[in-house]
Amino acid sequence: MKYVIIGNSTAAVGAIEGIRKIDLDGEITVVSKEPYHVYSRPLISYLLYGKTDEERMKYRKDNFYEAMNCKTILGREAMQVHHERKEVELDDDTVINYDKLLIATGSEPFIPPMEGIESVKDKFTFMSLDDAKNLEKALSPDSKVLIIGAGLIGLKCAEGIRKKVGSITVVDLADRILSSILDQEGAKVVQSHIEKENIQFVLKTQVTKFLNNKALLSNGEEIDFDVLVLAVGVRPNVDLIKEINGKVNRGIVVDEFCRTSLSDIYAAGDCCESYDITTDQNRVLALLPNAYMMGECAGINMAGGEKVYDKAIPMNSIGFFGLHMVTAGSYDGEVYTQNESGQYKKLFIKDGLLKGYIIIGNIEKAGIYTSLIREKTPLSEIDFELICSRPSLMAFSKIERKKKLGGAIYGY
Amino acid sequence: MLKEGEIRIPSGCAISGIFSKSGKRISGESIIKSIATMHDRSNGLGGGFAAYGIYPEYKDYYAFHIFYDGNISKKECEEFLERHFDIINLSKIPTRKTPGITDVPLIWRYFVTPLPTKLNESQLDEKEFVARCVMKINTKINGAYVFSSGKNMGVFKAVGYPEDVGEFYRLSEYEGYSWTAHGRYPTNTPGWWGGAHPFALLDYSVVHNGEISSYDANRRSIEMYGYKCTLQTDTEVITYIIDYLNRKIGLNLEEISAVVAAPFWQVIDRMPKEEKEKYTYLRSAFASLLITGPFSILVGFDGGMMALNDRLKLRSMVVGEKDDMVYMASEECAIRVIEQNLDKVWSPQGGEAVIVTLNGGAK
Amino acid sequence: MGINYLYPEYEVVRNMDRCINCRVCERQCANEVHSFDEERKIMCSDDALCVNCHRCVSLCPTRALKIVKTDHTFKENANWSGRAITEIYKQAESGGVLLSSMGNPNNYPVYFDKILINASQVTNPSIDPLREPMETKVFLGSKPKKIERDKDGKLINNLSAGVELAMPIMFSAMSYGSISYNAHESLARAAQEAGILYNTGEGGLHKDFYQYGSNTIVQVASGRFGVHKDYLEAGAAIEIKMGQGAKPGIGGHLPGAKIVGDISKTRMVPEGSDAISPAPHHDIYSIEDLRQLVYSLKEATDYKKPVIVKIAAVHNVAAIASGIARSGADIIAIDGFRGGTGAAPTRIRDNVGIPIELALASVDQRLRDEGIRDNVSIVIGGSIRNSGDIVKAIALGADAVYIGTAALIALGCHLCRSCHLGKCNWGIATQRPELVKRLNPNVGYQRLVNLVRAWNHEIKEMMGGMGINSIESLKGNRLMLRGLGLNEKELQILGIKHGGE
Amino acid sequence: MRRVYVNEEWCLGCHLCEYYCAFANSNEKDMAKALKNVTIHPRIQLEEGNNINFAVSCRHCEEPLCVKGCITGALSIKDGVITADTNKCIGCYTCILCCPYGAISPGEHGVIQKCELCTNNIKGTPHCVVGCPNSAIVFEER
Repeated sequence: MKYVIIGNSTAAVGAIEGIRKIDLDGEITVVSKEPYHVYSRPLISYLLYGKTDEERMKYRKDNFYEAMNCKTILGREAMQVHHERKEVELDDDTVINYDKLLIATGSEPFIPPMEGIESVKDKFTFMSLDDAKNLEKALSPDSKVLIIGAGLIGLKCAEGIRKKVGSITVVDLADRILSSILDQEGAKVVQSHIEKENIQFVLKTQVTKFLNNKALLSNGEEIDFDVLVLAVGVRPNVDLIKEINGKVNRGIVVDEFCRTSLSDIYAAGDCCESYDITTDQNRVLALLPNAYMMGECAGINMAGGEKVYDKAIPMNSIGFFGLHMVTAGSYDGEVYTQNESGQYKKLFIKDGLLKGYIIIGNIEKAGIYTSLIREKTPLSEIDFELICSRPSLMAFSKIERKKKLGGAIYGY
Repeated sequence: MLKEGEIRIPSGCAISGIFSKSGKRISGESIIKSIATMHDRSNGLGGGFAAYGIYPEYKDYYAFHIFYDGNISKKECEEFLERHFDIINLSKIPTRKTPGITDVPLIWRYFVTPLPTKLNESQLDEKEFVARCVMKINTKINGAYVFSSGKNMGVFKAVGYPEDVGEFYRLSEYEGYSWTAHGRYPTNTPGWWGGAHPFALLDYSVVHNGEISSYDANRRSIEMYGYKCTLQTDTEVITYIIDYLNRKIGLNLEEISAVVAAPFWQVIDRMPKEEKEKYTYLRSAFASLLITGPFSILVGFDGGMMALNDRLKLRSMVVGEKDDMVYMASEECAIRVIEQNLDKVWSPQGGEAVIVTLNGGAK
Repeated sequence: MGINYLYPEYEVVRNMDRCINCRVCERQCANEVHSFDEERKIMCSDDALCVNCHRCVSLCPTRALKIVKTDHTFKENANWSGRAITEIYKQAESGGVLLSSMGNPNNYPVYFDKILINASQVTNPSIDPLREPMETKVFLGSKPKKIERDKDGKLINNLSAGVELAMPIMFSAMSYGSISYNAHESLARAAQEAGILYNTGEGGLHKDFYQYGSNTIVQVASGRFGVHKDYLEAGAAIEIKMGQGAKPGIGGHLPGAKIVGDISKTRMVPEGSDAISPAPHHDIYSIEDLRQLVYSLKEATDYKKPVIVKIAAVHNVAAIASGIARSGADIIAIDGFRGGTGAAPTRIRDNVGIPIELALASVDQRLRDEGIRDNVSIVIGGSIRNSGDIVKAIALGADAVYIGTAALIALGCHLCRSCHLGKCNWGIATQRPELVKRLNPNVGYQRLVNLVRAWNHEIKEMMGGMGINSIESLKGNRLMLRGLGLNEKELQILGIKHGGE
Repeated sequence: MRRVYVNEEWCLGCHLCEYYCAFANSNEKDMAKALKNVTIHPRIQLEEGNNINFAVSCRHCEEPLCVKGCITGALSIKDGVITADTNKCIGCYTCILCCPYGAISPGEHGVIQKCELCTNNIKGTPHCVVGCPNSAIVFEER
């Protein structure tokens, strides 16, 4: 059996490990346009911050490919899939054939059309190791940095470079920071915390025009900057599938076995859509845990095993300057709020189920909430009052506790 | 120093037995020769013999062999005998002056039968009546000691080496179909004739080599059934146990051996169902008569002989056969010295009773 | 509140260098001795509340705690001991009867400690229990007086119903109520595992424990709590409790507060009402009445269960035993004055009854003298502390022993003698769920099994030393014993010689 | 594989497991020295209330969501034991977000900590089990 995996990040690793659970001998070939040993993308901000280094950023050990008996073709981009011939054509015109193919191409930064953007000299996106390296080179202690986008990427970038630059201004069109994961109130808590680090936010505002080192804003202000970081959003890399008429919406469409609409072609990770069980909708969930589990699911199924991945939910754990927050699910339904000093918590309850939550501050045992969402545990079966006040196994029935603690081995 | 009966004295010993299954009567010479071979197993402080079939002319009478310290006790005892028995014959037991035998008491023999009136009055069966009379003499009449009380059998014992005792009692002049002999090695005693072996009650005689650990448990149990252990010896208590189980309870010798040298529970548990039930019953019902600690005994009885070892076989015991003759002894040499060419010789296992009887059963 | 005349008997000593404020002492003390001073960030103790049960000492992970007897003293003398004075203060304060738990603590002679065991040398070999079978299995019950044979001459089993024990040890009566569910479960499971019996005591048998019936003695006491047909049939033997060594002549009283939930159900007593065991059985005012009860119980159980009659060791115990041995009972249990209790009036506990050693010796001899020793087995209890005591008891004439206090100690009891307070920190003598929980029967039963197995090993060693390889040859084998420092009368009653004789 | 299991039926809520855990992971030889004047951060934690107590530590799942979700690769399975490489961990707490038992907690140096069955300290065998006074915590194969 010949497996070809396009992409070399989390979903690819998940797939390799998934394949090897079933098939120890089949030939695995990994193709990636990045020349690096697999590394963790989210760590690039920590790299700049100095909390990690390139060595420790490696997502798997140096001997990973060897141990997994994997062939790698790094620094080469897959240009086209010849579905009918079961071939992949690379940018050097070499052709490799496959029995099973995985598309794990991830996503790439989305840069909206902006007037005068070409006049900006030092402009960067913040997605890959190369992005981080390039950005770092452009920074100096006096740098005035402008970040477009107050989402996860923009703010992690801000945290990562804060100590290396003079000033940081973050501009976002939305009315709050981290609008994809936080509600209004929560965002305020986090924003004021970040502002203590001397980072300026300009919200509900967009850049109307760039003039070299000056940005003109929709509120009429002007901002001078030395370095521009564009962190508006990401877009799944779907072209390989789209070109051969595989089914694609915003991301590649896959079923619960991570199969695309094309035979023997699987897809996993940020390039795909997943079925979000909290909203009952297909959506792109560009999250690392999600990428791994999809990859692993795809790998197992490619190797002839049977694995279903049907518990995708949006979830994030992130911290800025020492303030941690965890969020999961969708923010729809009745709200239970706990807002004490140093602790902000909201639970979203609908149809007798926990649908989502936001916790800022003390995030201990939050996984118990996550599992309530993932397992769709009816809240009527547990001590609702207790679970609202704090995540604990105590809230479950004695029998359920016994199952959980008496030897149950968790799967997904 | 306390004498036998006032204190318990452990002792080591030699034993030997000869039995003719055809009932052929043989003289005492062979048994003396046999026991003499094991001279080193005794220390001169006791020897004795039991012989069966030696009084054919008086076979229907109880033959009482009695030691007296002196004439006063003799008189008292004879008065007692006359009150309870019809004395058919009485005489001194013939002896020969022997250098090894000293401090000779008066030794008398009586052939008796219970007075019918006394027997009726007592409402006891005859043997029980006789046994009780013997106990009474031995416990109540100072200086008198009945050391043999069976029919057509006799015990001959003294302080000295057994071969000297045989010579002293002129045993070559007696003829019997069954002989047992004993040489004693007590660890301390001034030596008392009554303490020598065999120990006998009615037809039962026991010679024993060993020192049982269960002594006091057995003694206190058997004394509950009307026995009085006056000598504090193993032999005495074993004799009473055998008498009790056989004569009073009605167990046969094989069943008795299952009581006194009972198989271990782990052995019983592996037996076939019926056997297991029997052995379990016997062990449970007569638990306090289990004898533990080393012993090898020869039990003489009317028409037969039984050899039995403790269940761990902590004392030696060999059995040999030649034609109709059966030999049992502490050591094989004691058999070989009187019969070179044995048909068969073996060492019975611990707790395995070897029982021989006259052809055609006991008389 | 007037003057407090009493100074705490014990002091809690805390090594502040080792205390890490983990507060386990505070959490584990039901007497609330320990507390945490939030202000000073240190643990404190109130000595006056301490009963010296060692729960905190045992659990303290850094061994920062110990309990010492106070050296504070009264101006006492040989007559007016500190205890005598204290008791007067207590009674002057309360006007009540003093209550205590566990056995007689006073300095009366312990005869077991004045008796020594024999061993073989030279003339008789000792037996190595590691190499040779060494039998400690015991059958309890009456022995037949004669044998019977069928028409083929085969022996008929005419033994009356009895019980078989893998070793001569049983757990003595401790009721569910006086001790906890978990303590009972531990005893029941240990009895099953070790092949011996435990005893329900007078509190009935919890439905959960019917499964251990073949290792259970069901007790019928004067209160008749929890007695019904299924109960009688559930056990391997039935015990009529006439008396208890710790409180001869006294009944029992389990306060209504303890008659809750399962205890109420098991005892068949309404929740909250006191369970009072009368001093006598009100249907037994004489020996012939006892005989009637023995046979009533046998009739009720189709003569399939041996009946035990348990009495306290009192002055005329031998005569009483003789009567019982002729009453149809199969086993006599005699409880000496050191036997334990969950609660007894202090004066009774400390002044009534006789030592079990003397009672046993006189009963065994009396029954032998009367030729009725085989009618019954004798089981004794009342402070059997180790296997040496057992060997001595059997050599004096017992068939088996009951252990109660020793079993509780194995379960963790530290003999703080505060059972009557119901706050046992070891989960034994309490019904408070959070305390009961502290005795994990999985651990408890194993500890009991360990104890009796260890003792059984030791019994075998001692038997082997004597050259005895079966326990029945030890029973009543008083020549294996010698007394030390006993007077003629004591030796005579015990039926043993003095050392050196 | 042998795992640590807690039986709430026997858990007394005495918290000793937490102290024994903290002691074991201090790698000190004397508990008083290790824990005197220290606020402990045990990897096993008691849940208590209403007379119900039980301690929770890592279940060492066969399909561990924490390992699958770990963004750095710091969490991995070594011979069945889920192990955290604290050198790699950057303290994002995604594992805490994922763990359905609440068995992973923020540690002392901005990274996570979790029970590794004492395979990584000088005790070598789960010390909470050793310290449990009522055998409510056991280390066994199920």
